[in-house]
Amino acid sequence: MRRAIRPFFPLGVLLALVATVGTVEPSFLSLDNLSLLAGESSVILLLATGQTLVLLLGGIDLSMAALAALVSVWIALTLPTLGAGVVLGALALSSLLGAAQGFLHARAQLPSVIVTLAGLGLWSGIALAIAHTSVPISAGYSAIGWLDGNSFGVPHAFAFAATALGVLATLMHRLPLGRTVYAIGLNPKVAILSGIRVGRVKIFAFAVSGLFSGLAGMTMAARTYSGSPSIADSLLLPSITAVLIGGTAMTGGVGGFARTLIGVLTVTVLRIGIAAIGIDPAYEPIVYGVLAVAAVALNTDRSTLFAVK
Amino acid sequence: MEPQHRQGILRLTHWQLWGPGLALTILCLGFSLVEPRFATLENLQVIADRAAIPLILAVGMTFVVLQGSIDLSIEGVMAACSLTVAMLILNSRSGLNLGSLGIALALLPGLLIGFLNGLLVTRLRVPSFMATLGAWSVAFGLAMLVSGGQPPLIQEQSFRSFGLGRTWAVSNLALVAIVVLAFGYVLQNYTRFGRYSLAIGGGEELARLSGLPVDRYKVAAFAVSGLLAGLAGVLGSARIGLGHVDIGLGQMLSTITAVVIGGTSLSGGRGGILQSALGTLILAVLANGMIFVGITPDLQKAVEGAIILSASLLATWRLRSPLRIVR
Amino acid sequence: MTHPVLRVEQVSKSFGGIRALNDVSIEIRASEVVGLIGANGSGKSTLLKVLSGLCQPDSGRITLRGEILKLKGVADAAKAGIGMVFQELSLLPNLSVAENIMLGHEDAALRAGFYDWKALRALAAVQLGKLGSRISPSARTDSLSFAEQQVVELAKVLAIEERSHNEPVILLDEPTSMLDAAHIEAVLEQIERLRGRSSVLFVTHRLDEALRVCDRIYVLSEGRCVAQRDRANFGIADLQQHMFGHKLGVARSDPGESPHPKTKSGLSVRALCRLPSYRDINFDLSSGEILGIAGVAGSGRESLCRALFGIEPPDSGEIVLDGQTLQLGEPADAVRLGIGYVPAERRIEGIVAGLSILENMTLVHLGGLCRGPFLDHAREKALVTHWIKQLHITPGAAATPAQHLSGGNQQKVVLAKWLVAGAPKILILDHPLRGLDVGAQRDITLLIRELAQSGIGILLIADTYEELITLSDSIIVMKDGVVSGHFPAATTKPSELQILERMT
Amino acid sequence: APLCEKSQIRLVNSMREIAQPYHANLDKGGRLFAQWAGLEQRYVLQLNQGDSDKQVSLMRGILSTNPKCTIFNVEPNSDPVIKPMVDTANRSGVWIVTHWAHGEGLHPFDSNPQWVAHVAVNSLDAGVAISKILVDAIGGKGGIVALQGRLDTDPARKRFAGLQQVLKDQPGIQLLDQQTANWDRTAAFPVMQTWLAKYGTQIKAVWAANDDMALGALEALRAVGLAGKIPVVGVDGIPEAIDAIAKGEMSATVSSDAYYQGSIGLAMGVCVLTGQVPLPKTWPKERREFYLKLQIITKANAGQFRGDPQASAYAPEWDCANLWSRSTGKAF
Ligand SMILES: Nc1ncnc2c1ncn2[C@@H]1O[C@H](COP(=O)(O)OP(=O)(O)OP(=O)(O)O)[C@@H](O)[C@H]1O
Ligand SMILES: Nc1ncnc2c1ncn2[C@@H]1O[C@H](COP(=O)(O)OP(=O)(O)OP(=O)(O)O)[C@@H](O)[C@H]1O
Ligand SMILES: O[C@@H]1[C@H](O)[C@H](O)CO[C@H]1O
Ligand SMILES: [Mg+2]
Ligand SMILES: [Mg+2]
Repeated sequence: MRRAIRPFFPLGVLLALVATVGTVEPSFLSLDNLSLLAGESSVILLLATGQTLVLLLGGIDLSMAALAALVSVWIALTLPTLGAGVVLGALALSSLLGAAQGFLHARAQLPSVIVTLAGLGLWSGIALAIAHTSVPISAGYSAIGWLDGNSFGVPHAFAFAATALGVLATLMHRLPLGRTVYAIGLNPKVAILSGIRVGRVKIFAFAVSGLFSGLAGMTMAARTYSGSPSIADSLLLPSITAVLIGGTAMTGGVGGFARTLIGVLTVTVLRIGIAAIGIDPAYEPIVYGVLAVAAVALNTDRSTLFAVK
Repeated sequence: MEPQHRQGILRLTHWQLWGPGLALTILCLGFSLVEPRFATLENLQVIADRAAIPLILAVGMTFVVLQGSIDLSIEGVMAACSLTVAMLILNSRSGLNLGSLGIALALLPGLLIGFLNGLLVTRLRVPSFMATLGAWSVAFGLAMLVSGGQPPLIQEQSFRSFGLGRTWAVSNLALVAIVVLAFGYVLQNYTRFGRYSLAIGGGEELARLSGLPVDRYKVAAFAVSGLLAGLAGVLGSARIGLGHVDIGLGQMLSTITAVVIGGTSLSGGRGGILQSALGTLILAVLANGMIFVGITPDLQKAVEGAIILSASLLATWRLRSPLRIVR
Repeated sequence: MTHPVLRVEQVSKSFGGIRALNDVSIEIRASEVVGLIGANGSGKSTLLKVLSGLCQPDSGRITLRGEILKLKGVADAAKAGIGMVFQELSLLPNLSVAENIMLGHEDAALRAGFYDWKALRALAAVQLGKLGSRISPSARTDSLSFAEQQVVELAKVLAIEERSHNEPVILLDEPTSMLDAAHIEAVLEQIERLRGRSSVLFVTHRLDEALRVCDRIYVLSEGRCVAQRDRANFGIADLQQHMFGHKLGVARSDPGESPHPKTKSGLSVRALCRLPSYRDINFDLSSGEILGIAGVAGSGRESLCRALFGIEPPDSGEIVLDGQTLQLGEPADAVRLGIGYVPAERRIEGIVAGLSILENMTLVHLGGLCRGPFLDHAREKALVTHWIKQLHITPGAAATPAQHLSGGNQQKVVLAKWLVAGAPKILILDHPLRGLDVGAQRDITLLIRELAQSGIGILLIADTYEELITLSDSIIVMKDGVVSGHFPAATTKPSELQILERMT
Repeated sequence: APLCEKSQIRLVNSMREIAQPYHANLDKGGRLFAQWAGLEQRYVLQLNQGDSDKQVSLMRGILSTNPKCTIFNVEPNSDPVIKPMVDTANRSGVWIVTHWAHGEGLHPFDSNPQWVAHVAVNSLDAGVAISKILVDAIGGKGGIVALQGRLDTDPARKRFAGLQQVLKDQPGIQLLDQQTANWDRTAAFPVMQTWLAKYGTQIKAVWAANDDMALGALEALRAVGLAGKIPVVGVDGIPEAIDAIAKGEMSATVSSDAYYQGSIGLAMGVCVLTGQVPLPKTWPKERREFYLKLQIITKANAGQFRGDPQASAYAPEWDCANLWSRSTGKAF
């Protein structure tokens, strides 16, 4: 019974939160505000989706935000001269860099934390070195501008991010790969002894998280009409928080993508909603911390995780 | 613990130290070759001084990580304790002047937050990553409230001169760090807390099967980490002379980096205090050395990333094998 | 007539829908060795877990020396003088042997709260001594061979003697299932020795052992205690009758003239060497043949098998399959080439506890279960259901989480993994019958034969000599890492004695 | 004719945080003005805690209620946030005044009707000003070291450019080394220590891109008994720096006057909304984007800058008649 309703906890928490904010500040529930909320969540959603895949494998990718920033800079620098093509180029690049991290993690058997910590330094370092400071997109903006639009009250960026998540989720469910990811996350040793090429799966996963970093960077560039070396720094922890609030475990093999969508929306409400109900902003960090922990406490399925780490 | 045993515990730690040790040596040699002034006694003192606070943080973090958990709250804790100490001893704001009692009291917030982290993880079973992240936000928020636009300036001169002073040519902070390190080493290798922490990291379920009071030791680890983060915050304030919300800026990531490049595994059960100490030194030497050899600031972040990679490659390359599990 | 030390009255325990224990009542008297037998999934481990405080019964009463026993955890049980050896290893791999043996009871080795490592090792050595083991107390536990670790498990529980002032109660859940003959002997001797000073509850699937050391035997079946016998009227057939509700035809113990085609196709190993485990290993395994490897723990046979599966690359030598020399970088390579491996350590190497029976069984062959690029969920289900029936796995729902299966049923799943969706060319079986009840052992034995007849070459590390001799067409014996004896299929089967001579 | 009932006007100050003096004073300035204008009930503070994305989100978050009478006074967490915030303003009808710097090719007068003005800080001048004072302090010769701010921010780059510009015609002065300490006091300390180990007595003066870092370096100097013996300069004019200047431990700092930055945008907005000044789109360019007069603080005038100011001190400058009293001319 408890098992049956478990998966809906995160959704419940989200709705409860929205309802609470809504009663204090009714205009918060207005359609355009909700659609705004969705729009604001799109970048975190992209980061969180890629992160979910890596966490399911039992790893972590701390470099995503930095890689997103690098991509935003790359796009801002090259879009005016080289044209729309560079966007695809940037996505290819970020997937490649992600895969490179995966390669080091899998083949050199370095912990994902180390590799991606180093990546964090490298990517933001390179972004800084090539851009110095934020770079406005002087021309060719239309190539990514469509992300900033809005149709039938649905922000394109959100529709785009949600679709990307949907596609990945479906593939993970239908392809054998999905199964192996969970197996690896739960018990890598057995996975290896079952003839799964764990190394390849890891490289693939990091390539995907790289791709999603790229998508996030592209979206940020579209939202801010510029690229900047530190543009995404502040989104790394919120994006991981979102995954955890969704109920995906850091220990690997437990969780999923739909949950992450809910987690992201929850985090977004926490980030913006708290301000909306007009409590003194000086208290915001405190409220945010308490609520975020409370949300995870409600959402983590204790029955599946014997050990909490 | 005696070396003579082929697979004795200390022996084991020894070869685990081999990798980061080598990395550190190469780094030092490299810098000295490019810039001889790097190898002066004066600079050694500076490096020790720079490593002091990170080392204290790393010792605390190590126990948590050995158990397979993580503590992201240290920056918040440092901020909270920094403001507390500045408000309790002679200062420009509160009118209080509790002297050394105030200093002792200033560690309590750290201990308390660590304790709460432990409870969140063991009682509510919130993943440590999330629990401590929340704690960071809360502690930091409280610190900012206290700071409220006019950070309290510390006027207690003895405290200031301790923070800035040296004893026998070693900075007082470095001396404190060394004491903490020794304390941590003994804890890890000669007490239940240390050994059980390793056990919990090696397999929490198994530890429970063997009837170990796992939760108690987990709470203890977070408490120790909180306490030491608090100490770090207090010492940092003694050094810069005020209660400062950004006293721990960037320490969380760099502490974790230090711990993992030392060879302590984030999934728990492998590594130790000495490894973390080496990791801390590697980062301190790196930051100091990059200035000495004149790497331009724009590139330092990238260089650091590259060095971290090569250091850990060097440290663990020989351990690779088909069934080796690395998360 | 001694009074009962431990009394279990109408204890029931359910997991979700499954009634693991149904109104079970047993008692253990002072200095008595009580056997507990039953089919896989009949509730033995559950009963022991209840008695060791690992899980709480839904109903019923447990009394220890007349006092009601409420166990909130393993620690309580330990305090009450109840010690247990679990069916799966419960050692901490990253600690020293000494620490594992004394875990939670280091007080005697503490000086003012600090470890006195010398004293700790001395205390541990005493326990190891009881089992005549020469394992170094300061060795890192995960550097030991699997069998060695099992010995440490036992030493750990024996330590309870020194601790509890009055007679301890010792619960042993299949302590012998993973040991070779020599170690089993040592364990049984310990049990005999313990009889004098403690009460023992002993779970085993080997009736001969039970009959030998037990004063009384309880039989569990589907969670109920269906029979109790004492020495006077032990009888294998009778016990099996109660275990399975019907008599078992004993597995045919004659050579079983499996008419395998002695083709040249198959596996040949040439001058294979990996120090310190083994060196200069040569043998051929033709398809359809069952090749048994005999050897004591530490003989190197397990490492050898792991080399053939790409886990521990050999230092030198050749592995040739169907005329093609193999480069095995990782197990995946071996699997692609048609080599399967059933490891000895189930919990760590065989099962993904968090996945369902279905997901575990199909893990190896996911590629073969696709329509187009996508998984064919329906086909998966069908295949798995077939094998669940074939191997009598209970509970039989394909979606059951593997962690809810009994030890034996998990073992069946591990075996099935390699058979679902097409069998391999070469199958390496490391103790395949380990932990299976007599019925299942018979089924699997037959299955292994069938597999061989269908042309699979099988490399077998067996639990017992009987098993080895019965099943194998040919046998090689390993000693200290070298092949010390070879009995080819052509010749008549060797006797246990002949093998023993070459092993030691 | 007024665009809004005065009582409907909402004043929003959007900034990073309020735990540190500079930002706290932005807020104080805003509140001083709100009080003075009788709108303290209508004053809203938005803190992004250093999260650029959040700064934009927070703005968009309150637009569901009367945007057209809302005025945003923005200390951008980083330049890139200005463009999206301005666009939001144009779309929603909110009025916005921005500070510090914005990305290139971006101007209020380029069909941005709601972007009232950009009050630019000439970080180059700031850098030049403190650099000159530093040069004089060491008589035009000797080695100096420079602490940069966050390298990806405009103030950091421009202030350092100011230093380089001054050093161009100071052959006697040698820039021994420059490092970043990310605006941060604790980060500045070990960097200064390292320099002392590397250059020892070669160091004759310390240049810092803000006061926080200057004070961090100062403590490192104190540790080796050099506090007050080596000139140190910074930017921002935070109270501690002013004290240090009074004590002679720092030589100078430059202030953009946080109180003024935190209030002037709100004042402009109110003047527009109450119809006391015409719509911004009718203003001459140099009133839409201008440089702020900087206050150079040295031992000579340090006294005037200590303690919190009264509203009365700023009232004349808030008057709709002389909103541009601190303009030093166009900033484009
Ligand atoms: N944690 C659990 N959750 C759900 N069902 C369980 C759990 N543990 C055991 N069971 C079920 O209880 C029944 C008894 O299991 P138990 O492990 O006691 O059998 P057993 O007699 O030890 O079998 P074996 O000889 O294979 O070890 C089995 O049907 C098993 O599936
Ligand atoms: N790392 C090691 N260092 C030193 N000796 C080792 C090491 N690993 C194994 N050995 C020794 O090599 C021999 C073979 O070890 P191995 O683990 O292969 O035995 P085994 O195959 O497990 O035996 P079995 O599985 O049949 O019980 C043993 O004597 C063992 O002690
Ligand atoms: O605090 C920082 C620095 O002090 C610098 O003045 C740039 O503006 C603020 O953001
Ligand atoms: Mg069992
Ligand atoms: Mg073995």
